[in-house]
Order: sequence, then structure tokens, then C-alpha cells
Amino acid sequence: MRLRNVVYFWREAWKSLRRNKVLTIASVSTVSICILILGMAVLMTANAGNVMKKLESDVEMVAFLDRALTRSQISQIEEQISRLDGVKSVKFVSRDTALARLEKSYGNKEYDLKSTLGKNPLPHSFEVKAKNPHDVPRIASKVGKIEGVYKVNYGQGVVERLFAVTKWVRAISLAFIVLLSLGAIFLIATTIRLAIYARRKEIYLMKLVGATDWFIRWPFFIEGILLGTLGALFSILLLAGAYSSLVSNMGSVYFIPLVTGGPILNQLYIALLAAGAVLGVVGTYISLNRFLDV
Amino acid sequence: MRLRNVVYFWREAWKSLRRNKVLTIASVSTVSICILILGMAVLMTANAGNVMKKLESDVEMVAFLDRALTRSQISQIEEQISRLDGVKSVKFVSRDTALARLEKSYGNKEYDLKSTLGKNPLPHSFEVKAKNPHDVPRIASKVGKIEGVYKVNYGQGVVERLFAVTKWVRAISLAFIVLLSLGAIFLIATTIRLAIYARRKEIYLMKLVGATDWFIRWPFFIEGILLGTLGALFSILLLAGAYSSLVSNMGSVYFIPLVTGGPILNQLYIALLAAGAVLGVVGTYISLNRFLDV
Amino acid sequence: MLVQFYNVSKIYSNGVKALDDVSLKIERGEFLFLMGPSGAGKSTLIKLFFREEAPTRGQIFIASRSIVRMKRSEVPRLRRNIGIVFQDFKLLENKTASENIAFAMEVVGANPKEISQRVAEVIEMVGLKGKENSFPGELSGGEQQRVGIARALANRPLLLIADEPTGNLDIDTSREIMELLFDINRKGTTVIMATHARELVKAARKRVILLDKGRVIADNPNGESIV
Amino acid sequence: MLVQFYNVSKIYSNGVKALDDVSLKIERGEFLFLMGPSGAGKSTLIKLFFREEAPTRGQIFIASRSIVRMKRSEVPRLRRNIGIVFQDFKLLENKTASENIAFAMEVVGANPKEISQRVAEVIEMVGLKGKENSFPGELSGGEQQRVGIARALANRPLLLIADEPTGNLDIDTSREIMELLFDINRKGTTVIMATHARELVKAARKRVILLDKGRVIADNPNGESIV
Ligand SMILES: Nc1ncnc2c1ncn2[C@@H]1O[C@H](COP(=O)(O)OP(=O)(O)OP(=O)(O)O)[C@@H](O)[C@H]1O
Ligand SMILES: Nc1ncnc2c1ncn2[C@@H]1O[C@H](COP(=O)(O)OP(=O)(O)OP(=O)(O)O)[C@@H](O)[C@H]1O
Ligand SMILES: [Mg+2]
Ligand SMILES: [Mg+2]
Repeated sequence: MRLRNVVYFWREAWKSLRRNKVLTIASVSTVSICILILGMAVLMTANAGNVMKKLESDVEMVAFLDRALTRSQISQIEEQISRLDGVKSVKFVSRDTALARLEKSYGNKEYDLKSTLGKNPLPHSFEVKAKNPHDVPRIASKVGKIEGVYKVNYGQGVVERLFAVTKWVRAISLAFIVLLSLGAIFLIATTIRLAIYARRKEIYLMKLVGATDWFIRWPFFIEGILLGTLGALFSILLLAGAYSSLVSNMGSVYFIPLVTGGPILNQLYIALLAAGAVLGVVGTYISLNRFLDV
Repeated sequence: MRLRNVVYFWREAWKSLRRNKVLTIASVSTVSICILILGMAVLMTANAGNVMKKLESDVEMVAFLDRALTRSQISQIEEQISRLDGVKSVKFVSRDTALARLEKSYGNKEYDLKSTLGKNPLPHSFEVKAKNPHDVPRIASKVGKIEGVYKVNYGQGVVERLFAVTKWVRAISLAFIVLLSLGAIFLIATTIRLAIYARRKEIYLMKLVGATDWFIRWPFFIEGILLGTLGALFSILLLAGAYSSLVSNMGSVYFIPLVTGGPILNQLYIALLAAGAVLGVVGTYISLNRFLDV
Repeated sequence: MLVQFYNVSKIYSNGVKALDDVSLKIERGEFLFLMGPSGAGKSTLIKLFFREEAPTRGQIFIASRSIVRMKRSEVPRLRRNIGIVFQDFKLLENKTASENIAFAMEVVGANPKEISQRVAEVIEMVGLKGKENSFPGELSGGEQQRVGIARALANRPLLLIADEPTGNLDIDTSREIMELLFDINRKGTTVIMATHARELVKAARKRVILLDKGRVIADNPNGESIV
Repeated sequence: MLVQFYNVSKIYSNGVKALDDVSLKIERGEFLFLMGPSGAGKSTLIKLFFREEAPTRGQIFIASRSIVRMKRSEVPRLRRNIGIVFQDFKLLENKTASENIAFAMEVVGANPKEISQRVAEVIEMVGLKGKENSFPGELSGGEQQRVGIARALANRPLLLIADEPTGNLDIDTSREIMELLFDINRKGTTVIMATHARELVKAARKRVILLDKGRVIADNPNGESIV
């Protein structure tokens, strides 16, 4: 492509955007809205994912130890557990600590368990976390087989259900994002198709005076890029503003694990911008061909 | 409006839908996609709402009783609690039951708490549910003041956080639905505007040969209704199919409280259908006026 | 007096002065040619009759009603009484020839039977029999022009304004169209026709108004001095 | 031999037979009038030259290349060597007069300086000085037609085809346009012109082909017997 043409194509694209105001405004705002909704959905999904990760990471198991163990036996068991595949952390909880905890939920000043009982009936235990919460059931069964451990608790039943829920939530939000993306592609392509339809006579004439397909396509593509980028830019500004104000209003107060990583958000915004530009061009490409056959 | 005109308007609308295929397909599919996404979002929100209701309804308080109470004192306390405003249910948990539960999480065959202890150190308690889970903190403080109750537990701290989270989830999904609705209105209006723009010369000529604004508007409105309804119909069929297959695949397996009430779903579908028709007309109305001023 | 123009000027928004102080009287039942070089202002003058354009200065009366001060809601009635043949035809592309004609009748609320009868009649009159169901894109230039003429005739207007109605017609067809116009003129319709076709004007011996650069430079009762 | 038609027929998809067994030879440098009543097939014949329509039967050669068997990718080159004045002008509504003309030159890859120079030249030739920056909607019918003529001239085509180029022009402007066409014809361009203007044809004394109902019914070297 010669430089002269490049200049010509950009000038044409720009002129046409300015002169076909109705079409330009329609296309830009369609892109804008689609990207805005898509971006919002992605942010929601990311945050939901965060919350679910948090929920899952709270899953841990407690291994109760036999009563008659020596210090060295206990630390041997600790080592055995730590060596298991996928174990993230092992924390010793002494019977005294366990009793103190129990007391905290039942006790009051005048009436405390320890003095009532005289002696502590609770066992020592280990709190074990897995690198991947989904491994907890598997690891629990291994821990249970270690000599000196008489029982492992991890909320059997409830945990499996939690995982089922998070799995479905993830699947459905993914499906929704995919649907939204397809919808955005389709809506943008439709708008562009209508905009091009309104200019079909122009294309027809271009062909009649001897323009090649590519000579006609380029300015349209550039228009597509421009309006896609412009539309995406609007929506990203809006989205970034709204989200950062949400984070600063809410994040600090309620301990909800919001996605706040600057780089991650920036990547998202850049991806949305690129999506706008790409959708602009792809929409144009799809729509243009049928009018070129003259 | 005379009957002759009614017939004329419907015939015109129908003819124009058939003859302007590009425009019709574009408009119908835009409505379709918008309603589909909107419907899916509403279903998701409704189900998320269900889940959160479930989570919230699990919130309850436990009131621990002083040791030296008689039977009649205990039932007096029970009555006092039940009479409190907003209390849904009160369930007595004896110290024996409490110990059995404790044992279940710590105990094993060879080593049981009861025999170790000789006597049960735990107090009697009441499990109290509120009609509205959000009232739990308020009720808890009242229960705490009742003579004979020495302590009330309801997961202080955690519960407030849960409520904060559900509040935000609700607010954000509502905002998302509102945004989606606005987006749908806007996108549909934009598509219709483009479709009408492509026919602006037709409208111009109608005015020049003496057509009144309403004579021009009616067929366009009818077109709007038809394509809105048609578009909505497609998406509702898709949505209903997908959702009912989801429910039958998943609902029974994982105990997630899916929204399955036939009437509620039907109402939703009807609302979406109406939304399609209304959006079709409103989009037409907004877009048409500027072309009528000749 | 059907039409009165008093000191009418039209300056388009881009500053072009298309009409310059035009005064004009047209009697009921007259047949009037508008002539003048390309760009003289003929089409602009015509557009003032049915308020496609509004004059920048001056007053226009049609049937003693000022159409300058006319309310927006009254404009459709005005237009229904005027039949217009547009220089660029202005046919609806997705309506067939007969639908294009029927349309103008539907606007005025004629009943379906009347419409189909009259449509067949005017189609016949302009020599388009057999082309009723063709879309404008399937018609030759002259055929499209004749659809435009037929549409203007359909409502039997009081005033018929034709802007260059024979520009795409051969001489024989043109003469037939002229016969048609003379005929409806004899039956009482006032006819105003902008044209470049000197042969036709010469043969007609009717009143001719000559425009140039937006001014009336001659107004001759039987066109002698002009052609 | 520049153009050869062998037994060309054109039947449109709705069954209308617009051309019926037309055979034709046109030499390089000729000036040719196409005449015939409205609907005779003049525009259809013209559309075959640059493949806007394909013939139903028969063969067409331009500069010895068959344009019936021509590949899709070769069509732009064919069209660039033909200047076309369309019966309905086909101007781009959102380009000014000079942009409409420049556009046809940009398509063939002329450089900007050349373009602006040539555009000013052809605008002057058709008498549109001062209207360069008007959009088609701001031009009179005749002015639009002249923009169309200027556009066809801009690329100095080997073959110029004009479909009714004077339909909206007064007789003086028409004569000027004819002079223009004769002039470029003298300089070597082959010109084919469909027209209804007998005066012009009579004065020109050039070859005339007469069409009727899709058939060539006369082919006269200097148009005597026809007009
Ligand atoms: N909408 C417009 N905006 C600006 N200028 C216009 C507009 N319409 C016409 N003109 C200008 O006004 C002048 C008169 O135009 P008009 O169309 O009335 O001419 P005309 O006599 O009908 O010419 P023709 O015989 O070529 O049709 C011309 O110079 C034209 O360029
Ligand atoms: N696209 C089309 N589809 C169907 N029929 C057509 C089409 N174009 C033209 N025709 C028909 O073909 C015949 C010849 O049309 P054509 O346009 O070639 O006539 P013409 O000689 O140019 O007439 P005019 O002088 O009125 O422009 C006419 O009967 C017309 O109705
Ligand atoms: Mg004019
Ligand atoms: Mg023709």
C-alpha cells in the first residue's frame, strides 16, 4: 500500500465519520454500551471469583491426636503431615488452646469450664491447610491414616457442597461472559451492518467507477477501528471511574476481597480497548462483503 | 382511527417488514439478543438472591442458660423469648444434646468425653431463629437481658459481615440489571434509529405528498411492536429451554436452591415479552420524530 | 386568483440567492410554463408552493391563504391539494409502480376500490400498462418519470406542478404527456410546468415565465417572444 | 475495433426482454448516438459496456477482450478506462461537487496535485465554477447532471458513455456540453451518448443507432434518415 493511499484512506475515514453523524453516533454508542456491560460483567465475575477463592481457602482440616503421645511423637506426626503432597501449612493447637476456645463460646465470668471440670478433657490437634482447597478431602484421608491421629474433621459433606456451588457459579458466570461477548460481537456487527447498509449506494457507485474491493474496504476498516476504539474508550473511562470509587467506598469498610490489583485492572481495560477496536473491524468486515459484489 | 386505516397500517407494516429484510433481521436480532441477555441476568440475580436468602436464613442465635434453673423457669424463659417481636422459632437444646454434639466433633470410640469427665460441664441452651435474619442482632441483645440467660451467641462480627456482603451483592446485581435494561433500551433504539434512517427519504416523500405525522407513525409503530415481540419470543424460547434443562440437570444433584416456581418464571417470561414489544415501540417513537419535521 | 407571490426571495443557508424579489399571480385554470437556464431558480420556486422550502422574504398566498404563516399542522392539507412531479422523481424504492401511485391516494384517505381503479387508470394514461408491478429499480429512466407523473395525477389535484416532467422522455412520449396535461387543464386543473423543452413550449402557446439568476425576466401570455 | 457486440440479448430476472439479439461494432474514435423511445433498451445496452449488467446471451468484446468471460478481479480495470455519465447521476450525497469528481480520480490512483488541478479544470468546463463546495442536495437538477458529466471526463477515459446527459439542461447549456463532447472526441476519445434530444442529434450529423423494443432498427452513419 502506497503512502499516498494510506493518507487518503485515513482522510476518507475521518471525513466519513464526521459527515455521517447519525451513523457514527449510533455505532460509537453501541460499542460503548456493549463494552461497558461486558467490562462490568467481567469485573463482577472476577470479584465473585475472589470471594469464592476466599471461601474455599477457609476450608481446612483438624487432626485430633491420641492422648498418650510424647513431645517427640507429636513433632514426628507434624513432620509426617507437612511432608504430604499438597499440604500448605500445619499448625499445632494444644488442648489448652482448644479448651480456651471452647470456653469462649460457652463460658461466662462466674462459671468457667476449667474450674468446673477440674481437668481438661480435650485432645491436642493439628490444623492443616492444603495448597489447593480441593485437595482437602484427599489429604484428610491420608492424615487420618497416620499413627497417633485418631480422627480428622474438615466439615465433611458441607465442603463438597461448597465446591459444587463454586464450580457452578464459575461455570455459569463463564457462560454468561461468553454469551455477553457473543452478544456484543453480534450487536456491534449489526449496527455496523446497518450503517453500511445506509451507505450501500455509495459502495455501489465506487465499484462502478472502478474501485477495487480493497480500495473500498480500507477506509471502512479504519472507520471501524476508530469508532470501536472511541466507543471502548468512553466505556472504559466510565467503568474505571465507577469501579475505583466503588473500591474506595466499600473495600475498606466491609473486608470483601475486591479485585484491586492495578496491573490486573489495567490489563482488563487494555483488553477491552483492544476488543472495541477488533470488534469495529470485524463487524465491518462481516458486513461489508455482501455489498461489494457489483 | 377508521377501520380502513387500521387495515392499511397493518398491511403496510407487514409489507415493509418483508421488503426491508436487512433492516428487519437486524432489528429483530438486536431485540432478541438484548432480551436474552437481560433475561439471563434476571434469572442469575434471582438465583443469587435465593442463595443469599438461604445463607441468611441459616443465621440463628444460641442463648445459654444459667445452671440453677428449674423446669418451669426454663419454660418461662422460652415463652419470654417466643413473645419477642420478630422471633420465628425457639428450640430447646439440653446440656446432654450439647455434649453429644461436642463429642461428635472430638470424640472417638475408645475415648469419649462423657466418661472422661464423669459429669457434663455444658449448660442448657435455646436456639432462636428470627423471622427476618437481619433482626438477629437486635433480638439477641433483648434475649441477653432476660433473667436466667447468661450469654447469647450468634456469630457476632461474622454475621454483620455476611449481611454487608449480601447487601452489596444485591445492590450491585440490581445496578447491573438496571444498566442492562438501559443498555437494551438504548441498543434497540439505536438499531431502530438506523433502520429508520435508512428509510428517511421514504418518510420525507410521505410528508411531501401530504401525509400527517400520525399516518406515517402508525405503520412504523406496528412494525416496532411486531419486531419487538418477535425478537423477544425467540429469546424467551431459548432462555426457557436452556434454564429448564439447567434446572433438571443440576437442581436435583447439588441442593442449590434454584428458582423453579413455574408461575414466577412465567411471569418473568411474559414481562420480557412485553418489554420486547414496548422497547420496539419506544425505540420507534424516539427515533421517528426527528425525521418527521418536513 | 389561485396563487400570489409578493416580493418573494429565497436565500439558502449556504448564502446562495436562488430567488430574488419574485412577484407573480396565477389564475385558477391557467397553464403556465417556467423556463430559464439551469440553476435559474425554477425548482426553488416550485418548492415554495408546497412548503418544501420556506421563503426568506415575501409573502405567498394560495387560494387566499398565506402559506408562509401557515401552521405546521395545516401543511398536509395544503399538500394534498397539490399534485407534484419531482425533478428527481422521488419514487419509493421498495414499492412497485402501482403501490407508489396508490400510496399518494392512501394518504388522502381514498377507499381501496377507488384507489385500485384510479391507479389502473393513470397507469394507462401515462403508457405504463404492464409495468404495474415493477419496482422503480426495474424501470427505465423514462418509465420512472412517468410513474412520478401518474402519482401526481392520481388525486385529481386542483393544482398540478411538474418539475421537468419530460427530461427523460422521447419526443413522442413527451407529446402524449403534454396532451394529458392539457386535458386535465381543460377540465379545470391549474398546471405549472418547469421545462427546458422548447419544442413543447413553442407548440403549446401558453403563458411562459422566464427566470434567470432568480429573477423573473419575462412573463409572456403566449410564449411568443421567448422561444 | 474498440467494441463488438455479437447477438447480445438481455433478459432481466423478472422476464423483461430489454435487448434482443443486438450486434454492433464501434470503431476507435467514433461518436455515436443511441436513440429510441422510453424503455427501448438504451440504458440496458450501456450497462453492458462496463459490466453493471451481464448479457443473458451473446458475446461482448472491448479492445478485443471478452468482458463476458472476464474475471471479477479484472472488472475494476475495465471500468477505469470508461467514463460514465449515469442517467440518474449517481452522485455521492455526502461529498461536495469537487469531492465527487476527485473521488473517481482517487480510485485510479492519481496524485493529489494532479487531482486538484484536473478537478478545477473539468468544473470550469461544465460551467460549475463557484459550486465546487456545494453538496448534491444543494445543487439544481442541471447542476447535478453537470457534476456527473465532469466526473466522467476527469480521468480522460478512452471510452465515454453518457446516458441522457442533457435531460435536465437548457438548450444553451446542452450545446456547450455537446461542444465539450465533440472536443474530447476530436482528441481521440470514443463517445457513446444515449439521448432523446433530436435537436442535438440533428445538428451533430454523427452516427445514430436507433433501438426499439430491444432491437436495433436502424444504424445510420450520419443520422439523416432518423431525425
Ligand atoms: N438546498 C439548496 N441549498 C443551497 N443552494 C441551493 C439549494 N437548492 C438549489 N440551490 C441553488 O439555487 C440555485 C437555483 O436552483 P434551482 O434548483 O431552483 O434551479 P433550477 O432552475 O431548477 O435549475 P435546473 O434547471 O438545473 O433544475 C442554484 O444555483 C442552486 O445551486
Ligand atoms: N433492473 C431491471 N429489471 C427488470 N427490468 C428492467 C430493469 N431495468 C430495465 N428494465 C426494463 O427493460 C426495458 C429497457 O430498459 P432501459 O432502461 O434499457 O430503457 P431505456 O431505453 O434506457 O429507456 P429510457 O429512455 O426511458 O431511459 C424497460 O422495459 C425496463 O422496464
Ligand atoms: Mg430544477
Ligand atoms: Mg435509460
